[in-house]
Amino acid sequence: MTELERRLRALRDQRRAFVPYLMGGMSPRWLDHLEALVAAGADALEVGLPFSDPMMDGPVIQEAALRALAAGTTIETVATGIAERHLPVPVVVMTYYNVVHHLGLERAASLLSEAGALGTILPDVPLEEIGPWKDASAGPGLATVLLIAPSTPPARVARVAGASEGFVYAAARMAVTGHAEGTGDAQRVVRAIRAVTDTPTYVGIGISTPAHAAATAEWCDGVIVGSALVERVLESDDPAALEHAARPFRAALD
Amino acid sequence: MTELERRLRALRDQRRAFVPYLMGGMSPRWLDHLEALVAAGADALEVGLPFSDPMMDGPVIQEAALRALAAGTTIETVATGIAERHLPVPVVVMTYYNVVHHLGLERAASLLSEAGALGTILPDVPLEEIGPWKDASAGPGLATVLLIAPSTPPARVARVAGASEGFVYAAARMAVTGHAEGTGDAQRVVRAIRAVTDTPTYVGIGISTPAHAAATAEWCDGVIVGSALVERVLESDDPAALEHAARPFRAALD
Amino acid sequence: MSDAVMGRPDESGRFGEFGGRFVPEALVPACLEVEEAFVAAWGDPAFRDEFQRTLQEFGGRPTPVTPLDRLSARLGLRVYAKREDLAHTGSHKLNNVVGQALLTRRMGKRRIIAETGAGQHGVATATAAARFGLACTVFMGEVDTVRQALNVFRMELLGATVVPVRTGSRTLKDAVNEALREWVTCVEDTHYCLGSVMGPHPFPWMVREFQSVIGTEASAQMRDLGVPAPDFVVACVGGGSNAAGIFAGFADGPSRLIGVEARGGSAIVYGAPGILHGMRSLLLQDDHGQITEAESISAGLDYPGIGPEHAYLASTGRAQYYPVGDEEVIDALRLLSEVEGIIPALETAHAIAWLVREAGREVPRGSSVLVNLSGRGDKDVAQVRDILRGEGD
Amino acid sequence: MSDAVMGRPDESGRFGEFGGRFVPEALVPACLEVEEAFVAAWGDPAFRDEFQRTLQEFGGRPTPVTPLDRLSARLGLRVYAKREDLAHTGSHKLNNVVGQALLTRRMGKRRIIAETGAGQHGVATATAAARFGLACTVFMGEVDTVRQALNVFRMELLGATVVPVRTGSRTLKDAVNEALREWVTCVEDTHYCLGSVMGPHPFPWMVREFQSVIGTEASAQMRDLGVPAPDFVVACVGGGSNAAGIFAGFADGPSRLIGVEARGGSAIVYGAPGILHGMRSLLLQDDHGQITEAESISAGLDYPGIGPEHAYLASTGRAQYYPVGDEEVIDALRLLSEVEGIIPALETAHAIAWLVREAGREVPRGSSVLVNLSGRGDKDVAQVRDILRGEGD
Ligand SMILES: Cc1ncc(COP(=O)(O)O)c(C=O)c1O
Ligand SMILES: Cc1ncc(COP(=O)(O)O)c(C=O)c1O
Repeated sequence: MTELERRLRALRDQRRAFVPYLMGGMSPRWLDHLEALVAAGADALEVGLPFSDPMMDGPVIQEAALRALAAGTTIETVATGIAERHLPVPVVVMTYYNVVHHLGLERAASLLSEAGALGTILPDVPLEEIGPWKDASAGPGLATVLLIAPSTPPARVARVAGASEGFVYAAARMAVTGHAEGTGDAQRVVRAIRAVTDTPTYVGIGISTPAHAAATAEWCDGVIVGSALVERVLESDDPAALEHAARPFRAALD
Repeated sequence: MTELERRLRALRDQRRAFVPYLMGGMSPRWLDHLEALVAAGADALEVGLPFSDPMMDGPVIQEAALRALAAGTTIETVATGIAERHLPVPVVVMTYYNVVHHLGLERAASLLSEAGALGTILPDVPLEEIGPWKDASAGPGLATVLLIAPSTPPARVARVAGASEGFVYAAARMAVTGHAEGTGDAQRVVRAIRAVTDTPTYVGIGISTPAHAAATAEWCDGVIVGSALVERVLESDDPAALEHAARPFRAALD
Repeated sequence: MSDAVMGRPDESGRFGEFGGRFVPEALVPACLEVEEAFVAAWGDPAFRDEFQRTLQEFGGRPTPVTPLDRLSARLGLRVYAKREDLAHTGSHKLNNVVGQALLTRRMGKRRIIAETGAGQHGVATATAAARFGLACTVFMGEVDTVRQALNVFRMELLGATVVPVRTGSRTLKDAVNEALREWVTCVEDTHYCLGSVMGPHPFPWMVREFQSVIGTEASAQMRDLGVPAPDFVVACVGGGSNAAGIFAGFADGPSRLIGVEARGGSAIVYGAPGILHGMRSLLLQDDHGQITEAESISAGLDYPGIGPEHAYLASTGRAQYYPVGDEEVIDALRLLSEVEGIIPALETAHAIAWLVREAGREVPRGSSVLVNLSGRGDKDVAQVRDILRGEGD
Repeated sequence: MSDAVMGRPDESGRFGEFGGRFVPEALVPACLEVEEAFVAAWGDPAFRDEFQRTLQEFGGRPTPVTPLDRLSARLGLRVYAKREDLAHTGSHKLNNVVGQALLTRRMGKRRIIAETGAGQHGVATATAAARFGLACTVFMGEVDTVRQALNVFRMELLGATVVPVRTGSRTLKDAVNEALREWVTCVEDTHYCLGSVMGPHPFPWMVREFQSVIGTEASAQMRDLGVPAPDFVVACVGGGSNAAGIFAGFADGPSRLIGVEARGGSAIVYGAPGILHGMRSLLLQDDHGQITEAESISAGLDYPGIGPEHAYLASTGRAQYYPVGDEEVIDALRLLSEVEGIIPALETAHAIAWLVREAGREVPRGSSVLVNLSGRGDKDVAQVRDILRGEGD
């Protein structure tokens, strides 16, 4: 079992996990923003590495990626940043395959692990293609988180959930990241996952309000909140404002 | 023999014929212009009836036709005009087939004849198609003048020249009406015509200066001068100016 | 005239009382030369072979016949389209110019001239000239050179010289006048490649013969489709070459032949007999025999006359001709685009428009109809857009 | 992989080390569904029949092979052109969209979406959608919707909705991203009709199979012309679908296969292995694995990647890939227009440009060469004019 999963299982016994997402390098103070999220009660952090062609992301996170790239963000700058801050909660890095592929899978996995990250999410790499990355991550002990979508058929849910490390990422809807109304198909997806694994199962994609997070957390182990918080950072560079925006999510989950 | 031919044969015994061309209706004073040409020594007048699509004419006579049409010129207005002036020299009307065809061949031939015209030239009607017009013209005694071109083969020259009434129109060059340098193929054409007929043979198309007219008249019975004089009228509405421009042609031929 | 409905014209080049050869004496020998060369060539299997082979290898023939199932369902008819839009350069115009370019070479001439309105015939002529290494000059009304600037450039790319015609109405009919004027000066080494079944004999006949490949193919294709004699054969008519080409394959059978003219250029309906551009035919003209300007949304139908054989077919009743208005035409263009994925030329859309209007009226439900899809609409897309946005003519 | 040089990819959708299926989990079932449906359809004679029949009746196939005698004389070669410019909508793109539209219907879906750069694939997709009564949405970079405004209108005429993409560089690669994002939300009733031999498995293979009609036809036609195995088979490469289509007919023989890329978009020469748009292939990218923008005079080659099978063919040496520059391309476009009467698409002109440059060098005098004339230049004429007048990019 990966370190990430161990920590998240332990967390499950205490409370519903609140996992905010932020794009690394999207603002000069992005590390302060991460700390603000911790201060607001984040149980883990999902940190994005920007990619030029983020095909699973909606307009908000695309914009964050553009800003990060324009500011010269690379896998190295992000790794250095999180390494320096010694963040007190698990960090999971989210990026697209080409970013780690270009550096070399082994090198990328070591780099992230050495920076203190405990897991990764590569949304454009499905089960069938994840082998090489998992292999590269095994040595440094990085968990490879896989997604399950509302369209994933039952037999496949078992295989993907079984292969997911750290937690299982249940996509709430057939959509890219961004705002959405309602809870989508999330409950059905989570039920299918729970039927085949007891790995912690977090729901993400389109969770945009504390109320929405609370309703979702009724039947899963945690929620991932991305665009709703990233949007705050796009609007204001003040970490206090982000903390203020994140707190209600924490509260809603407790 | 037509009246036109009788008169032109008689003329031949005296001098080289000078036959200026003017577009009927091209200026409000076009009848005065015709009289100015007579005053300048014209032996016969070629009077155009404007047609919208004058395919044998160059830019100068096209412009004259446009002005005439814009001024409301029709076959009737031209007929009325020349009838009123009782011009002292033979008048030959030049137009395109559609103008007389539309009115009706018989009616058109009578109209022109009654107005005093002695002949017609229809440059878009070759020998093979001239029959109906010749038939219509026979009653009123209108001569039908045919053209012979540098491209007309010898055997055909005989047939066309034989069918031409009044005079034979020898085209000096393979071109539409308008300015040109040199005497073109005129001499060869005239020689071919003379070999088969003794109908008076006039050369036209591109005769633009008195010197040019004089050189041409060395070996034919007369010259037709169109664009060079029409241009004068386009420039100035003063009949005296036209007379002044026409006189040198007369002088050059005597 | 020969016995067939669309046979050879008589000695004088007449179809009934229409046709003939009304050209300046200077051009008579050239017309005779063309006639003689064409008669010999058309009777020469080697020429026919090269003509066919060029149309196939270079021109993309045979063009298919496409059953238009979705349009048929809309109209309650069985509609088929002969796809001249798929011929090289985008319309039936290529058939004719390939024939005339080959003839030019056969006559030992090295240059062709042509008139063009919208530019389709000009582009086709420049294309054939390029392919056969002939020099090429195209006359185009100045108004049209502005309206169709891209086609001017296309001709230039193909190596042709485009001469803007600044006389008269500065459109197609003036371009014909100017081409004829030019031809007078250069008949020796130059052939005038007329673009439709018009002009002096032998052009109306010769162009129809070159275009009859459309009807010959279509007739065999309709037989294969189980409809050897469609109830209607419909084509748009400017000069009338695409119509003549497809009619030729069905004239001796029972199909009703329908020519569709632009309302503002309908020489059959609104014209009178007259002489223009070397032929006796029906022409739009005023009370004094002056030719009037045609007016149509489609440059290719903006011609005040019609080929003499059509005037004849109309006079005998073997073919019928109907006008359609600009609005119907735009609607038809949109309809065909949307339900069949074929954007037709504005000219072609006239034929469709008639069919749409007459489905269930002149054309009884259930009828089989072959439409000649004379050309593609790419050249017209900008114009149609402007019209639909209310910026159009 | 199967034994044939251009055979079926392996189970994971790989050609050697290239290909695969790198898509969000949400799209995996849809890709599997497409794969399954395609395998079944491609093995079903009824589907093959309808595919072939549609390409013939509607699309104008077979397109001819034209011997280019005058170009051959210029270059000292024997050059033949496979005339995809004569296919309906003006390029080879139709072959693929007809196949995918039929597959869409077979899968019981009612809508297709597509990306487009210059608009050729968008117009082709909108065309097939209209023909088969499918709803259609096309994603197009905002920059391209302005540059190619007429193609936007053309798609709209055909009943499609065009969505301007305002992300990233606002060109083709962003249109692909956006189409993929859209597909996630509507896989249930919508098929994503990808426009080249790229994307996740089975697209590179499926699109090549649909396009292989080019090579199959050309191979038979070259046999008839007495040149069963031309020394060279040359095609331009954007994503690589027209090249794959013609290579497929000659890959198992001795012909040298040549792909020609735009210098500014040459993923084979200047790219590195990477993952984009669902595939592992060669990609233009910076030191950090960020995809860089391709730059080319021709919108259709403005793509930073290349189909994975080409990356594979390059790696094995079975095909070679060369870049050409924009100036050579313009010169080649003019040359072909002037000496053969065929105005090629700017994309296609890349293939000609390479041939002109390498005649007597890489391509020995006397060689026989088959060029895939992937599309016609009408869409590019305005741009070429502006460039020649010095107003261009
Ligand atoms: C597509 C198309 N159809 C029809 C015509 C009209 O010519 P015709 O009546 O000679 O077929 C034209 C003329 O430009 C044309 O481009
Ligand atoms: C005419 C033409 N050729 C080639 C291409 C490049 O695509 P591919 O490499 O898939 O053939 C395009 C793309 O738009 C095109 O329009």
